[in-house]
This record gives sequence, C-alpha cells and structure tokens, in this order.
Amino acid sequence: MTSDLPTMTPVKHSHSVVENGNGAPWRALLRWESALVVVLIGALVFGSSESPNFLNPTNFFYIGMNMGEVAIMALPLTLVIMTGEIDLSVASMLGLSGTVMGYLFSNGWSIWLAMAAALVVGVLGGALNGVLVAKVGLPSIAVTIGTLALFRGIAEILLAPRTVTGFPSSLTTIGVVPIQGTQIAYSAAIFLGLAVVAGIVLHATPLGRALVAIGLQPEAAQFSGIRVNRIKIWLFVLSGVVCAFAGILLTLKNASVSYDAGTGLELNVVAIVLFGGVSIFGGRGTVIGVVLAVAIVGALQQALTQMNVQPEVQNIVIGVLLLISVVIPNGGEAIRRIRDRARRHA
Amino acid sequence: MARVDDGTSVKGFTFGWGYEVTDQRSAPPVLVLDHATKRFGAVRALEDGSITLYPSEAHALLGENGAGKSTLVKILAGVYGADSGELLIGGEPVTFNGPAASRAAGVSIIYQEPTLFPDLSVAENIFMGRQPLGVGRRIDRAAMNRAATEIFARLGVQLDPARVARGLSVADQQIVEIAKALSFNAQVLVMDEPTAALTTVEVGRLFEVIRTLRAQGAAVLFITHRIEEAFASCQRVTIMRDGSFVRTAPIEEVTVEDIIRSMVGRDLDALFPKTPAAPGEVVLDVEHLCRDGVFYDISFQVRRGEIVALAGLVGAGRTEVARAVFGIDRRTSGTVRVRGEELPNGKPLAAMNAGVALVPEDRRQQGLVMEMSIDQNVALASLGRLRRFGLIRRSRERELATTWATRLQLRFSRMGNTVLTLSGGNQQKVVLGKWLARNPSLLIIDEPTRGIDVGTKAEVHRLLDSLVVDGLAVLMISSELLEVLGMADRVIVLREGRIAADLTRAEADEDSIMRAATGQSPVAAA
Amino acid sequence: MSVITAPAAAPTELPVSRLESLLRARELGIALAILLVFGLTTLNNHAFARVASIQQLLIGAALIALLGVGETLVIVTRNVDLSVGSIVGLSAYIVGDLFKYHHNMPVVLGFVVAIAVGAAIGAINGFVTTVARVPSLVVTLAMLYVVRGVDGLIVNGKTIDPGSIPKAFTAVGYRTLFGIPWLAIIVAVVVATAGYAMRSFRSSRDLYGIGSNPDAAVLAGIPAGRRVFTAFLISGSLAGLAGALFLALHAQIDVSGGTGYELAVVAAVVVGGVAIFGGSGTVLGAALGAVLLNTINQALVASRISAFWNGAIAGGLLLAAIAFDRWLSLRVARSLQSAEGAHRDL
Amino acid sequence: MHTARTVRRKVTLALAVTLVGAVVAACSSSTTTSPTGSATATSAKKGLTVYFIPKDTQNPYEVIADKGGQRALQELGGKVVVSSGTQDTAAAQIPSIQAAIQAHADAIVIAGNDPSALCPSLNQAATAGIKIVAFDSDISCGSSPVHLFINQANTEQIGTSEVDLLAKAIGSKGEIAILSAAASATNQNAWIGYMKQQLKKYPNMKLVSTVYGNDDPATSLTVLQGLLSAYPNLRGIISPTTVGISTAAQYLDTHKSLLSTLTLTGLGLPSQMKSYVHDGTVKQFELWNPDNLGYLAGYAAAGLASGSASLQTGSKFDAGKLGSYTVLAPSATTGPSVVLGPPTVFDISNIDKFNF
Repeated sequence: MTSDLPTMTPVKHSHSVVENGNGAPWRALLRWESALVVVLIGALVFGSSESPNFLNPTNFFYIGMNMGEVAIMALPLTLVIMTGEIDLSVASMLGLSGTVMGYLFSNGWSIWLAMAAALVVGVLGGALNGVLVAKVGLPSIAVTIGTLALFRGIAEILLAPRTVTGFPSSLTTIGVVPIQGTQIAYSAAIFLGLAVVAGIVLHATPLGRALVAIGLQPEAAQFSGIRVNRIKIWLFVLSGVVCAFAGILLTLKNASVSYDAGTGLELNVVAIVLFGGVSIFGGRGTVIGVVLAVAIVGALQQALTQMNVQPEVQNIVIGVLLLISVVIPNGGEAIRRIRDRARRHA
Repeated sequence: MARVDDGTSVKGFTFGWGYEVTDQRSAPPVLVLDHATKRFGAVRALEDGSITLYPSEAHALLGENGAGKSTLVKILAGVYGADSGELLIGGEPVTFNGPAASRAAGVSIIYQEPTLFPDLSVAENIFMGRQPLGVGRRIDRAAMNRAATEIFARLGVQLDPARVARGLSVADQQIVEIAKALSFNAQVLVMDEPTAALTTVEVGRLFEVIRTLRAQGAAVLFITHRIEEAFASCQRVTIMRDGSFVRTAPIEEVTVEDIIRSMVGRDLDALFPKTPAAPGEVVLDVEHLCRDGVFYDISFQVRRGEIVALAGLVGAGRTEVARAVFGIDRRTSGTVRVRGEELPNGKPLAAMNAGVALVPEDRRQQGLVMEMSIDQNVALASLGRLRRFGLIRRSRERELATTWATRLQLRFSRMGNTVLTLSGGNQQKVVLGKWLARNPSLLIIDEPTRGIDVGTKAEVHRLLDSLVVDGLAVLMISSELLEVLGMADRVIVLREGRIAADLTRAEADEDSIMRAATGQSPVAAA
Repeated sequence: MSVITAPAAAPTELPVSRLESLLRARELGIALAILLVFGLTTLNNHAFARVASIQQLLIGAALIALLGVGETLVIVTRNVDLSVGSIVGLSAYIVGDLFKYHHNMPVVLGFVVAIAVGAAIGAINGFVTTVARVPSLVVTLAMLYVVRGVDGLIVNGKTIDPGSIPKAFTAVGYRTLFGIPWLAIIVAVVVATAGYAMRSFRSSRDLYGIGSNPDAAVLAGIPAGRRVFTAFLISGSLAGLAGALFLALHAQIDVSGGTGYELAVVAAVVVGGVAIFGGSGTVLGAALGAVLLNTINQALVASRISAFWNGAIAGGLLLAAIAFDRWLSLRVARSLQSAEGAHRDL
Repeated sequence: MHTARTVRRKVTLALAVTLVGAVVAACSSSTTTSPTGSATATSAKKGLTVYFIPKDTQNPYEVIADKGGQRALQELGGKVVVSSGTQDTAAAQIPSIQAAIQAHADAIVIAGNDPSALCPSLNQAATAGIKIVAFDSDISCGSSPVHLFINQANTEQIGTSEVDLLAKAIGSKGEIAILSAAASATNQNAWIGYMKQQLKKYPNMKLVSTVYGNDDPATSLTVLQGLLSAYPNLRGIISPTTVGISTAAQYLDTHKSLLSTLTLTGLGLPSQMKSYVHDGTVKQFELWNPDNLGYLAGYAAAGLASGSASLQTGSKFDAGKLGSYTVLAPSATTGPSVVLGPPTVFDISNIDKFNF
C-alpha cells in the first residue's frame, strides 16, 4: 500500500506467494531475440518467394520510409516500459507537435523556429506525463490515456479544420528520398542511429542498469540510491521530445499536416515494443529485439501489400504475432504449473 | 467450509466437536506431519518437517529464523505441496491442492505477515468466500458484521467491522487475521508468530483465546520467538533447527537453556563471537528525529567501533527510524548528522555518499533485484565508480563482485546466475557485499539474519564483529533477543514510536528489554 | 504492506465514517458534476433541458456505459479489456448481415447472436489471460487487432443499409417508455443488476479480493483463474450486446463500427472512480462516468462552443479525476494515521 | 470521445478547385466543347495492368467505383488490382503505390487521402513510366507528376445546388446547419465554402453552425443531437457525406415529430437512403454514379497508358458506354481534368432505379 510504484500485474504478485520465479530471464530473452531473427528471415524468404524483386534495395528504402516514425517512437517507449510504466500518448504527441509546427509555420514563423517550438511542446507534454506519474504518483496507463485525449484535443483546437501545406520542399524531400547514394530512408537512418544510442544506454550504462532495476524491483532500486522518480520523469520527457521529433519528420514526409495526423498509432507502437520481447511488467527486454520487431512488421507489411493480400490480414498477422510473443515465453511456465498441480492431486 | 455456509452457525460460533477431551494423550492425534521436505531450486527450505498435534493441546513450535517453521506452516496451509513426506489428518493421509483444501480439512492459519484485502471491509476480510448469506444467496452484511463483532468480543477488542482494512495498524491487522482463523471453527489452529506485533495485554488476551479453543477440543500450533510464551501457554514443545526436526517434549520437562541449546545447536557464547568494543568518535548523531504518526523525538548516537541495537516490538518504529535516517522516508523534524555533516531530508544518495549503508529488512523486495545476476547486484550501489566514458566496465564489475564473493565466502555456482538461485544466507551475503563494496563508515543493518541457516548466521555475526573491530559503526535492528543480547554494545528499546530505554550491554537482558518494549511488568511468569 | 504504526487496541470510529463518506461522495460527486454541466448549459440554452435533449443525453451515453459495466468487472481484478471496441464492430456487423439475408429472423435472435459472438471472444481473452498467465493488456490489445481484422474480412467493403434491418429491431434504438428511451432502460437494468451483484454475491466480491490483494486471494482459496475468466466472459458478452444496440441505434453498420471505443470506455471507467489497479470502484460510478463525458460532449455543441474542444476537455477531466482519487486516498490514509497517532497518545 | 479514432471519409469530393470551377462554368462544363487541340482516338492496348488505390479497402462508395473500373478494363482486355490500407491515411496508401511500381503496373488510379503527402511516391511511379490518374479526391502535386483528374462533378455546382435544394424545401428562410465529415477533410471544407457563398443569395437563410461527425455514426449522432438542442428552431440540415446524411435520416425517421419543421438533404448513396425517401423522411438528395466514375477513370488510365489519350487540353478520349470525354484546361490549383457530368438528384420518383 505504501508503494507509490504500482505494478500492473496480479501474476507477478501471486508468484511471490506461490513460486519465486524461474531460471535466468536473460536466457529466455536470448531465445526470444533469436526467435525474432528466424521470423525475420522467414518474412524475407516469404516476401521474395512471392515477388522476385522483393529483396531489391528499393524495397528496403520503402520499408524504412514506411516504418520510420513508428519505429522512432518505439525506442523511448521501450525505455519507459522497461521501468514498468507505459506511455499511450505517443501518437497524440506526434500529432500535436506536427500541428504546432504547421500552425506556427502557417502563421508566418520560420520553419526552423516552428520545429523548435514543436520540440519544446514535446518536452512540456512529456514533463506533464512524468510529473503526474512520478511526483503525484498516478498510474501511468491512466495518465497517458488522459494526455492521449488532451494532446489530440489541443491539436484539434489549434488546427482543425485546416490542413497546413506548403512546407519548404528542400526539407520535405528528406521524408521521401533516400540518403544520397544509398537506399536508406532518412527516418530509417535516424531510427538506427537512435537505436544504437538507446541500446548502449540501456545495456551498458549505469542509467540503463538503473532502468532494469527499477523495472524489476522498484523498492530495491530506491534502496540502492537510484533516484527512481527523477529517472521516470526524464524518461517521459524523452518520450515526449522524441515523439515530437517523429511528428516533425511525419509532417515533412507528408509535406502537410492536419490535427489528426497519426491518430491511433499508439497501439501499433506498443504492439511493436511488446512484440520485440519487452515485458509489459518492466525489467526485461532488449533494444535489438525491438529493432528486429520493427524490421519484421515492416517486411511483412511490404510483402503482404505487394502480394495484394487484403490489408485486414495484416492486422490479424500483427495481432497473432503479438499474442505468440507473450504466450510462448509464458507457455513453458504454464505447462510446469499444470504439471505441478497434477502432481499434487496425484 | 460447508459447515459455515449458512450464516447461522457463523453467528453462533459453536466451537467444539461434541466430545469432551481431558487428556490429549489418550485421544488419537488430530494432525501428523512426517518427514516433509521442500526445496526451492538451490534453497532447501525444509529437510525433515515432522510434528504431531493432539486434540486440546497447545503446541509450541520453536526454532530460529530459517529453521523451516514458516515453510512447514505453508505446507500445512496447502500453499506449498511437500516434495516428500506424509501428512495425516485425523489418521487419514491427505494432500492439499490449495489453501481451500487445507481449510476444508479443518486447518486454519494465522500468518506472520497479515494478508488482508485493503479495499474490503474488516468483516469481509474475515469471511471472504464464506460471507453469511441471506435470501437468494445474497450476502447478509448485517449478519456478517454481527458475526465479526462477536469474534472481536471473544478476543476482547473493539474494531468496527464495517470499516475498510486499508489503514489498519499492524496490530489491528493481526487481530483481524486471528478473527479470520477463529471464524473457521478449525480443529487445528496454526499461529505463525501471532504475538510479534502485540502488546502484552493483547498477548495475554490471545492466551485466553487459546485456552478456550483447547477447552473446545481444538489443537493449537503456536509459533513464536519469545520462548517464555511457550512456557506461558503451551503443553508440549517441538524444536526445529536448520530445516530439520530436533525434538518434541512436554513443556514441563525442558528449561529455557535446553530449548536454546537445541535451537542453536551449541551454547550461546559459542554462537556470538563478541570482541569487547572500543568505541571511537561519534559517526551517527540523531537528534529529536520525528515522523508524524510513526515515531517521535528519537535521539541517539552511534560511535566508531560499536554496535548499537534498536530493539522493540514489531511496529514499534525501529525499521521506520532506520528508513528515515537513510532518507527513504522523509522526516517531519529533527536532524541526522553523519560525522558532523547533516544529511538532507529524504535523499538516500546523499546518505550513501556520506558513508551510510543500509541493509534492509526485506531482502527480496528491498535488498536485492532478485532477477538480476549476482555480480550486477553486488555492483548496483557502486556503478558510479565502475564507469569509463559513461559505460559500465563489465570486467571491473566482475572483479568487484568476485573480490567480495571471496571475502564473504559466498557459495554460488556462476556469477551470471540470478540471486534467486542462492540460499537465504548467501543472498544476505550479496547484500552485505553490495554495501561493504562502498566501504561505508556507518552500516545500518535491519534483521541481519532473518531467514538464514544457522551456519551462515554465525558467519554473518563473525563478519559484523570483525567489521566493528576495524572501526565500522553499526546500527542493528533485530527481533531476535538472543542476537541483540549477543551482538549489541548498547540497546535502544523503542515502544510505540518512542525511546523506552537506552541500555548498556551490562544492563541489557531478556527481562529488561521486554519490560521496556512492552511497558509492562515481565511476561514470563504465568 | 501497510503503514506500520504502533499497536492500537481499539481504533476510533472517526476515520471510518470519514472514509466511507468520502468514498460515497465519489458517485455523488460525479452525479453533481453531471448536474452542474447540465445546469450551466441549460442556463445559456434552455433547449438543453427539453425532454428530447435529455433523452439524447441518455441515448448518447448508453453504449459506453454498457461497455463500462464489463470493463469495470475486468479492471477491478487488475486486468483490462481493450478488445471491446472491436467486439462491438464485429457483433454488430454479423447481426446486421444476418438480418440482411434473413429479414424475418426474430429480433431476439439478433441479440442472442450478438451476445454469443461477444462471449466467444471474451472467452478467448479470459482463457489466454488466465491459463497462459499472459498480461491481459497485451492479450486484449492483440485481440483488438485480430477481431478488427476478421471484421474487415467479413465486411469487405459492404455496408448494412437501414432498409435491411427490421423496424422491430431498430425500434429498440429509439422507442421510449414513459419518455425514457428503451436503450437507456436496457443499460440501466444491466447496470442495476451488475451493481447489485457486485455488492451482494460472494463470487463478485472475489473479484474485488483478487484485485485488492492477489496474494491474499490465493491464501483465501479464491479460484482467481475462474473468476477472472468469468469477468472477461461477461465483458465480452456485454460488448456483444452493445454491438446489437449499436446496430439498433444507427440502423447501419460498416467496418468502422466501435472503432476507438476501448480507450473511451477505460476513460469513462476511470473518471467513474474505478481504480485502474483493481480492488475498488463500482459499476454505477463507471456508468455515471460515461454519462458525464457524453453530457460534456453534447453540452459543448449545445452551448455553441466549437466541438473541437471535446477532446481536450475530456482529457483534462480524466486527469483531474484520477488526480482527485489520489488526493482522496492520501487524505484518507492521513486521517486514519493521525487518528492512530491520537489514539496512541491517549 | 475523440480518442484513438480512425477518421474516415466516405464520400469525399474533389479538392478545392475554384478556378477550374469557373473555367468549367465558363465552357458550360459539357463534354462537347469545341476542341482546341485534337487527339485521334486509337483503341487501347490489351493486357494492361491498372492499380486502383482507393482511400481504403472498406470504403463502400469506392468499392462501387473500383467495380466500375474493373468493368472498364475487362472491356479493354486488361486487369485491375485494387490495393490500399484499412485506414484513410496517406501512410496506408504509399505501400500500395510502391507495390504498383514493383509490379511494373501501367497506370495508377488513386483517390488521395492527402493532397500532397502522396506526390513524392507518385513521382517515383511516374518516373517508372506509370501513368497517374486521380479520382474522387484530387492530389495537388504541381507539375510533377503530371496526372489526369477525373472530377466526379463540378465542386461549385454541387455546393450551390445543395443550398438551392434546401432553399426550395424550406421556402428560403430559417436557421440551417451543416453536418460534415472530418474537420480535416479538405474537400468538404472547400465545398462548405461554396455553400456559404451561395447562401448570400438567400438573406433569410442563416447558417448557424457546422458540426463534424467524422463519418462515424456514433459521433455524427452525438453532434446532431447537440445541434438539435442548441438550435430548437432549426429548419434545415445539409449533410454532404453518406454517413452523416444516413445517420441524420435515421434520427429523423425515429423522431418523426421533427419532420414537420426540419428538412434534411445532402449527398447519399441511394441504396442507403431508399427506405428514408420512401417513408418521406428525406425528400431529395444528390449524388453521381460512382460506378460510372470508376468506369471513366479506368478508360482514362487505359487510354493514357496506351497513348490513345493525352493530357493535352481539348484532347478527346473514348470512355466506352459513356461516350467520349474532353480534357479540360489545367488551372492554378488543378492539372488537366475531365468532369464526369452533373450529379443526379434522387427523389421518390427515381430512387428505385439505382442499385448503388
């Protein structure tokens, strides 16, 4: 009751009574990443079997271009979920930053100032989430559902019913042409760059270790002098500003923005992170897993579209992959539990 | 459970099974547990759990922390299935596939830590799953509250059955637990340290209840730390050590000394290797420390090279004082100085940098990140010093962990394994290593040997002693009188959030401490 | 587990009564908020108080309130059901399709089918969550995709036109009884029944127990798995019913039916005072939460404020609601604590 | 609630094309304008592949249009691939464009979810030699890629005629309101602009409010209800979107008392509106034949792909059963375009003749 860091799971609790966990989690994780690699290869093979030129560089440019913003938003969310919290306001923040940028630009601001302002909005929005979660001690899922509505609502007040266009083409092109002499989309390159940073931070720095500790055992982290609340606030700020950045990229890619840009993407982002093997309870997950998840979803989407499979199937595929990604790691334990019960009955 | 399904019998509380029992030996045993074992991975929690309970007897189960009592209780409760061994109830072999089964067999448990539903009413906590029903299987709240009130009356306490459990004091929670157990009309009632949080008055009342229960033919298994309570309330005593059954004897055939000897397996002085202390300058200086509603006006000092123990009942505020000193909780008023430097309020990191280390009471939740590897746990508080270019140097991390693992004779298979795979004792060593790695000047250690086997226990005590000799200042919190008496140079006794006594090693003994802790005349005589 | 204070033999009555009054104040508070919004709106536009408008307020809130009942059952057990929106869409379309091809199908059968569809999906949610011990957030998120995908495959660009739905069925959507819309009556009956059950039956009290303290629930021998499964089953069934009512109300359905309801429902439930981490909250509160949000939506239009403000206001309100809950519980804890303190000093 | 909803636009008309409107009005928007240039109508190649990319695969209006396109290509011995996402976003359409490129399609017929977001991708398609045709909702990419826009009807004409229809019904006086789709639907907004312009001609008619139902029945209902309580003496509602008009119709149908004072008109699918027209809930509404729209787009695409049609102003091309069409001159906001023809006004007399 004194814990101001509520955990999302009844399971975790009942474990502490009945069982005390099992084996080294990182082994399970390794298994998960390798499973993802297999799935990715499968997706590529599948794709190229369906269309001969699936594996040509243009396609990879397409994939990068199509996944860019979602992928970028997935990185800070990964860190947030590592600490056992969640941020459902990512897509609304993306829309809000784009809206602010477009609003100011259409009111005669210089494009650069407009972008800067959008990033500032990201910082403020993230700070709002962070303070409400870490300082006031509200459950992040409720808070960010609230800000999900709030951010989108503000965007609507600012821009609806207008659509802003006419951004300088020098900038808008980066959304849709590959980097000079390569077939890599800018957003993809940015994502990979951020992913490397996120990976290093999460897996090799004291901060990353702190995140894991917070996710696994918030109290123990606090007792080890880790400033749990402060870290959480900054994580939400990070999430806010990165999503704002993604919003700018999306606006440039579309060369236009309306208040409802990116509506509903939050669930896709969450799905990708979880599919990447990050535990919704925090403490477990790797950045490489998330990167692989992005690649798989992107490749499958591309393959299915080029095979002209109904887009609904893509939703089903994502959903099923997501289910599998959580059922498999728990499957072994479920079986053990059932066996255990059986033995007790015997 | 069917027995109490209709509200009426709950209201009536008709204890007893229709037969009068005068001498329990003549009747067949109501419960027999024979050579039960239980392991968790590397941890062998119970080697040989054996106990026999007769109707109408109060039976004390004694043993140090980690002797396996709680595991045995959980097996009786049906929470754990024993790996091997046999359980007979009324002569019939049984296997419990869950708490419900055990309860249905007439066994009911009062757990060490209260397990209440904070959002539900007190009465509902008592009758969860068996709420008295009225017309149309609708819960009859009035009847439920009446029933609860009646049980409280039997216990001689007043508690509003309609209030929610959230916010109840530990003692009140304990009372609700007892009431819950009583409400089952169990033929076997297991009390796992029910008195830990109770004042003597309440303890006395509890003994009354136990007598009533016996008169009605129930068997009571009474687990306690306070040996004198066994003499006060029980007919027979069973002693466990290191997960195994040692002996069972009629209470009148044993003395406190016998019991202690068989509990610890050797004589007292052999257990606590205490080098006479040479206290140096003041390291920790606490003045008028206060946290509203928890503790008030706490002032004391801890010097270089001495162990100061905080004693008192559970809930007296010992752990809370430690938390406030370390900065986990904010203090309302008062000052904390470490070597003259005042610590900022509510900043653990600042306390750590000032040379304070805290080995918390709850190892699993607060001391360790259970699913992290051994070396990562050891390094967790020292990461700042393991950095190069902002990155953790795994080699240095390993090195650090290995150093302390060897210095503390940690028994482990692989550094990369999670601490989950370690036994309680070795887990505690990891926590100690984690803090000693920062070479602190003040070590606050809360329940140093809770849930640790006797062997490791002695190691820990030796370690503490040597550290103190090397000039460390130690503030120790312990519920184990033996430990307090054996290790402490000074004993500060808290009662209900205030300092009740400040005793030197010479003044301190079981009697003086208990008297101060309870604010009453000694309990033992009964 | 609790705020440890020194022993107190006989706690005073004081904190109890205050606590309960505060808790009771919760439903009351929302009701007052509704009246306040209603009153203010009426002041500036008397038409808002006409019978017709009031009927519209009820009809508009009915579906979310109905979904809120099921969601409350689930959230009280520390789980969440994000699949309700998709269930509404699927069940509504299936029923519509049936009517299209069997115009004379008995109306009752329409409802039965819808509920059956919902129940089936709810069963899947419950099964995976409890047996595989997978976090319900992930399971139901995945099901949100899968069900919506299946819906799309079935709909495949078709719409059910008003003409093909029997008047007897759509009548449920608009007929009134003594001026009260049937839709509202049906939902009210469900709310009342559920509210009564949640208070009065052992099995439903178990739900609170599971959410309040999972460990204790295990020790108390509560069949947590079965109960949670049932909660999901009911939530699914009610979502199915909501689907049928959606069809009755709108007399048309395409693939988009019920999109985005999941977060709207969670928002309403949280505004209604149901703790997102389980253990407390009432069905009535959730329903009132839905009514409040809908009243605000319509009040904005009625008071001629741009509808663009809806989102922002709803979001702000949600944040305010959870912040209020937090403040409440802190205040209660403090009052109890000081009471203990006072007692100790006696 | 406005959280996480997919904004959908069912019937969405051409992007604001003010000047083209003027131009068309000037040249009386007939299909038989005197040609300035001329193109000899050779017959289309066989075996063409045309990608139809609707706003989304579930949009009933466009499903009908796509069918028309398929029929056109069948007649020409080619094939149509329909590809799009489940959401009305440019992001969901881009993969389909890419797929068309990968599949070396001959032409793309697209209903843009976004005026400009698609241009870069379409450019890549154009450079890959794919002919671009826009229908239902134009894209504005300036000069690259050049494309032909199949305008379902002249925007100004629709805007004005909607107002005229309503004016006739309510005796040119009283408060009226507009129930639109998404607030961000550019074409709806452009088109509401024309309504406001036309309303100047009716001094006694007052547009009191414009509300947005986001083409979601539930939202449409909520805002409609709000509208009715806010403006008790509302005389007319124009809803230029199928979901809006059918939601409103269903509400009026179930609250007949309102019918005495309130008139509803707008754009709707006859199939959806039939029952309401028959029971008198709705007197008149408009739409063109989406099947013909797709059919025309199909022929245009095939023509461009096989060189039998060109983007040259005044050039003609053959559109099967619809006869021959003339390419209209580009304007500041729109490239070359053809207009399907004036919309049909549906009422009790003709509603049963239509099956879309």
